Amino acid sequence: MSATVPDLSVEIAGLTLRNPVMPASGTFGWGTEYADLLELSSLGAVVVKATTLLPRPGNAPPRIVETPAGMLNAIGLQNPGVDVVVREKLPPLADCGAPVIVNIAGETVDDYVAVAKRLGASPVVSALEINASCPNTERGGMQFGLEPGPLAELVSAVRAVTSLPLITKLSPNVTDIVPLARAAVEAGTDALSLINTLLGMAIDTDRRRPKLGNVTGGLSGPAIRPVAVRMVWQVAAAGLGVPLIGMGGIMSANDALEFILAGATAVAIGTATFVTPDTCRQVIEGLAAYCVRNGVRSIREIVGAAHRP
Amino acid sequence: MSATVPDLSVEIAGLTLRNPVMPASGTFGWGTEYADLLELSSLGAVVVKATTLLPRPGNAPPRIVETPAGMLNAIGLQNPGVDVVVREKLPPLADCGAPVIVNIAGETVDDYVAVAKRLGASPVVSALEINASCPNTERGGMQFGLEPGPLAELVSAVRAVTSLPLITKLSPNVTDIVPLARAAVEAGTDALSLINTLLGMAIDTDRRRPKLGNVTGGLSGPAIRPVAVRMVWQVAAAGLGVPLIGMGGIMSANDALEFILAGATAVAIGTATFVTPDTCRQVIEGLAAYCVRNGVRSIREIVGAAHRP
Amino acid sequence: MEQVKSRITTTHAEGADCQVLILACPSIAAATQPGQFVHVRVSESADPLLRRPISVMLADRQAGHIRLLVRKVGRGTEALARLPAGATVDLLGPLGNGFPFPSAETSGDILLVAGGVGVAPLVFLADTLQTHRARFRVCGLLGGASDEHLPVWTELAGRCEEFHVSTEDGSAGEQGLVTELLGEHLAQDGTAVVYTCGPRPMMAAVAQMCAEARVPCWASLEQWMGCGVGACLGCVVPAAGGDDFLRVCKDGPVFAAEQLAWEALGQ
Amino acid sequence: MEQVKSRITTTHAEGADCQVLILACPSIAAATQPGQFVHVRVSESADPLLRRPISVMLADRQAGHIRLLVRKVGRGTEALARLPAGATVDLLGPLGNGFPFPSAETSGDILLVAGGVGVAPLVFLADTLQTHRARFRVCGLLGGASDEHLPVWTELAGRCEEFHVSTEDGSAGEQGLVTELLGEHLAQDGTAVVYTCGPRPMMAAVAQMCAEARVPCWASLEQWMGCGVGACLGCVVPAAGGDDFLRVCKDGPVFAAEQLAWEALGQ
Ligand SMILES: Cc1cc2nc3c(=O)[nH]c(=O)nc-3n(C[C@H](O)[C@H](O)[C@H](O)COP(=O)(O)OP(=O)(O)OC[C@H]3O[C@@H](n4cnc5c(N)ncnc54)[C@H](O)[C@@H]3O)c2cc1C
Ligand SMILES: Cc1cc2nc3c(=O)[nH]c(=O)nc-3n(C[C@H](O)[C@H](O)[C@H](O)COP(=O)(O)OP(=O)(O)OC[C@H]3O[C@@H](n4cnc5c(N)ncnc54)[C@H](O)[C@@H]3O)c2cc1C
Ligand SMILES: Cc1cc2nc3c(=O)[nH]c(=O)nc-3n(C[C@H](O)[C@H](O)[C@H](O)COP(=O)(O)O)c2cc1C
Ligand SMILES: Cc1cc2nc3c(=O)[nH]c(=O)nc-3n(C[C@H](O)[C@H](O)[C@H](O)COP(=O)(O)O)c2cc1C
Ligand code: FES
Ligand code: FES
Repeated sequence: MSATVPDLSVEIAGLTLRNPVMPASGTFGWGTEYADLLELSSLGAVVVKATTLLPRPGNAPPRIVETPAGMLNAIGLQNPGVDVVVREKLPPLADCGAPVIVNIAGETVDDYVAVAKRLGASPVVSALEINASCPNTERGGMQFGLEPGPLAELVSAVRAVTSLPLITKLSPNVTDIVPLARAAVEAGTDALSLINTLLGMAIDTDRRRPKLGNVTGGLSGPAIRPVAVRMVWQVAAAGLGVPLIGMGGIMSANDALEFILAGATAVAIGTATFVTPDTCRQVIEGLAAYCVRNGVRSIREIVGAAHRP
Repeated sequence: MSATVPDLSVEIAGLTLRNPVMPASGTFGWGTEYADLLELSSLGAVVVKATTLLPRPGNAPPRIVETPAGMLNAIGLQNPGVDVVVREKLPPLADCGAPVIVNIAGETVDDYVAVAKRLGASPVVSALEINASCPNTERGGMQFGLEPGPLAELVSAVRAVTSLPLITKLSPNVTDIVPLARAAVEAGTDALSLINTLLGMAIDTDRRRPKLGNVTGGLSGPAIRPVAVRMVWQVAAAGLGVPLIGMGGIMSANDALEFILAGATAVAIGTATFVTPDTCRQVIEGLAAYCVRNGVRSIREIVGAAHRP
Repeated sequence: MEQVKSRITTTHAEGADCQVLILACPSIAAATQPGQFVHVRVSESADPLLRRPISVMLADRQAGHIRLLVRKVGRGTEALARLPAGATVDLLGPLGNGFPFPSAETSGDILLVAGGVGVAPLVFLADTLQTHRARFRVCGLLGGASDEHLPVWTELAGRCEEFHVSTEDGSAGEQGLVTELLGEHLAQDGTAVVYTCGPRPMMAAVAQMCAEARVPCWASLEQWMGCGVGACLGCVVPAAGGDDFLRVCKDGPVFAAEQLAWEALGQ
Repeated sequence: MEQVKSRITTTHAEGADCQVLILACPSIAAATQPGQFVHVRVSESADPLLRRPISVMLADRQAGHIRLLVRKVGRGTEALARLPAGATVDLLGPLGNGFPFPSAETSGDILLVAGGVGVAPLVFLADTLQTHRARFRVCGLLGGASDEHLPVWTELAGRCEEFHVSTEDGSAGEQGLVTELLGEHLAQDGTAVVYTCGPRPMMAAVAQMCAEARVPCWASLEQWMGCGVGACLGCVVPAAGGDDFLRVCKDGPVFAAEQLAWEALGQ
């Protein structure tokens, strides 16, 4: 067997990524926090935290609770606002060697539009990811992610003001994800990210109160992987013609392969980075090894392969 | 402190239960499988498997996959049909010393109605639990659990033909569980069970095929507990006036207390029984110990206590 | 059936990828029949969550011990194999139906056809057949990939009147598959009954050869399990003729070959 | 900051519910400052999932060791405390800001006020102050529920010029709270700065007493953590004045008392 290096490159929303592995928004800070432990230029892309128009302090603590094979978070979109993001947070990524994707959130369509416009002016930004799915603020985007109508309106409005590649991140807290995915595609999104966190909560039985300051939070980590794989599978089966970025509980290359085989062109790593900071690197290496082992020349060959009988 | 024995009894749908702990349908067979390991008369109730009008062979294997802190199942409502259930499966429970709750499922409203009628004639049955939420058959009930209209129609129809206490078990695979809970209550259910399993899947990366014979399956176990607690919390907050039976990932008395504090009057133990067959007993003892430790005289005092600031 | 905490008295590596554990659990040792299994908790955490079924390889009723042969194929079996002597293991058992014994009138050869770690329940069966011996001979056939993949073969050999080994690479015994050894044996007359345990494709071949030779065949199946006690219907395999299913944990793990729809069993 | 696999060279129980671990990790030992912590993986399974932050109690740069004092309060700390010598632990560190050293001109008393396991980072601080000593005296005050809840007190005592203990039940030192010892000390003049680590209510009281006495106070905070490196914003505590938040893992764990909204900190 020849030891040809497999081709891991993929295209998402018109961007060519060196490999299909990126961090998940909100788990990788502003991209620099993990730079000691992970070479940014080795990543398919760098995805930074949700950015809103005005600064947001975020929710009252506690913001994190561990749960079985997962965690709840209720950060509440803490961020310094798009002006500071553009001025201070993005410039250090200018030469990071990977495309930079900025996750955007807001309370109204106008908020998103304003953020998208401001980010469009930054040379550092390669793509926008619309966060239509944050469960952790009263009006932080999830309302847009629950019904096709409002979602389409949001995506169209952002689409109208940006020529950047546009990714829409969907909420899993819905009865059927396919109509939402379809609405986003029809409104002009170039790619879909799925999934954001599942809405959950935990109760402190001694204090008899919710553990999180925000009462509910978003469940992430390995616990949710079966739900995430199922949603990627469903959206892939609908054949909407845009690439999918799969995420939710990926800890290893094998987990990432479940998403790719289910139909994801790329994957994102969230909670796993907290546990093992170089998970992205391990996944990239593991995908390459899988390809070599199985004679797969390009990772693109196996996207959605589990749908073929 | 006086060592008064705390009162664990609760009322659900007009039944008085010795304590608020019962097995979850489908994880306790026909009630006799675990009789060597667990005294049935010590349970709040015995809940048996889903019963359909005609015998059902169930889905092709593999039917079970382990996932992080959880499992997927796709049993597919295998059962011998209501006639055999009434003739062979229920009589051994006649003197088990606990109320017997039978879970019912079907493809059409008429199916459910026919099963409910037949079971109403059995002296062994104390209550019916409408399974409007099985994710594992093409037409096994979940379609009823996803929209308030069809759910109300189903519950009303069953309500019309039975005077047995009626519990409706809801699916968590919905955008908002509250309208479904409300629809079931308005249609005459006496209590609500929440939650059934989350729809999930897993892929075998060697074979590049779904691991389950049925492709998708229902996710249960500790992984889903935060989602289940959140749904109980939401329904309790809606104040619909019927008792809730909480379930989803309960492994210990502390887990059960999360549900009770969130608003569940009783709890059911599913997957945990596979791991530790006497989990129900351990939970009952643990609840009693919690009450003693905290000066709670009746468990009913703390139902929903986490809602009080 | 009981749930007990059992102490590991000894543990040692065996062959390329197996471990033999001896566990102190008098009540289970006293009750277990050949072909039955224990359902083992492999961690105290929620991950991995489910118990793992492992056949009892030998039960020493006097000493109150059972012996397990564990092949390391994943996290659960690796965790079990790593446990030191003195550690405690939570067992549920004995479970399943076990092998039916040959009737008192059986004469001729009783063939035990094992593949790899499938040898475990057949060691126990051979051991019991020794004490019940009447007019039959016990003959063991064991196959594996190489001499490193014939765990505890001496335990089986020592309990059989006749014993043959095959390896795919020829590093021990005949080169080839164990089914070739079986073919030779069936070609001579005198096989009364076959008991088999091993990989599914091997057992499917054994079942078919026995059907053709009109020799009764009992196979011990594996399937991923939830409860282990017949309650969850998770561990089924397709029954022959029709679309019914049989529970490996309760109706099995031992089935008469003709009970099963071998063509639908898959890997 | 590095992620390293580190071997436990020794481990021993300490007091009622603590364990002291010595870990071989030369690079972390060389880099860690007093008040910094390591983020420790407590299992290889997904449950428990997250790392646990533990302060470095001492770093021996020559030997390439660090010492941790672990109080068993839940599954993670219990798992850590159970690990035998020779086992490997996955560490991420050093993390956090550490205690600022008193300036060269500082004169008077430097007070270290510790509650229970909060003694750990103060031992390291005292150790370092020994080598930097100028015109100040180091004075340790340690409180606990009973004499069984004063882990490694000799380690602190041996590094202070003056040392006092209080216990709630009077089984060692003065009966009462450590804040009473602090009160006595502040009543005399001459306290230059206070460093404190312990339960939140204790630190809140210390902070308030220092504010009243106009003595600078540095407190080492705890909060449940995700990343430990400042990326997830999960570990925040409310900042003084306004509705901003500070990250314990990156902006802290050591804060000037006046940076924090103590009244909003809760338990
Ligand atoms: C009755 C019985 C008796 C047995 N006796 C023995 C014995 O004596 N000795 C022995 O070593 N083993 C025995 N086994 C097999 C043993 O139970 C398994 O090897 C063990 O459960 C594997 O657990 P693990 O955590 O090590 O592997 P896992 O990590 O759980 O799995 C190993 C492999 O199996 C795959 N897998 C997991 N779930 C499924 C599924 N639902 N469908 C298909 N593939 C799946 C995984 O993807 C992985 O590749 C017996 C099994 C049964 C049913
Ligand atoms: C910077 C820093 C330094 C530390 N240094 C040390 C040290 O040197 N030695 C030491 O022993 N400990 C130290 N700790 C504390 C230590 O990290 C915790 O005790 C440990 O993480 C507990 O883990 P566990 O798995 O044992 O307990 P768990 O089982 O996780 O939890 C124990 C208790 O805390 C509760 N809890 C869990 N999550 C939350 C939440 N989000 N909000 C409120 N309550 C919650 C649980 O319900 C439970 O009652 C330090 C903490 C920090 C932040
Ligand atoms: C602490 C934390 C913060 C997050 N913040 C954001 C965010 O700002 N924007 C967003 O779209 N998703 C956010 N997410 C969701 C993740 O990007 C990801 O969709 C989710 O965690 C599932 O992946 P995982 O299981 O690998 O973590 C956050 C998740 C976590 C755990
Ligand atoms: C193997 C298995 C079979 C099940 N069968 C049924 C069923 O027949 N009817 C039903 O209403 N729920 C069924 N359920 C769902 C459980 O009753 C319960 O709602 C769910 O598993 C969540 O609880 P748990 O996490 O404690 O298992 C089944 C669950 C499992 C794991
Ligand atoms: S494992 Fe539950 S029925 Fe066999
Ligand atoms: S733990 Fe992630 S920011 Fe502090």
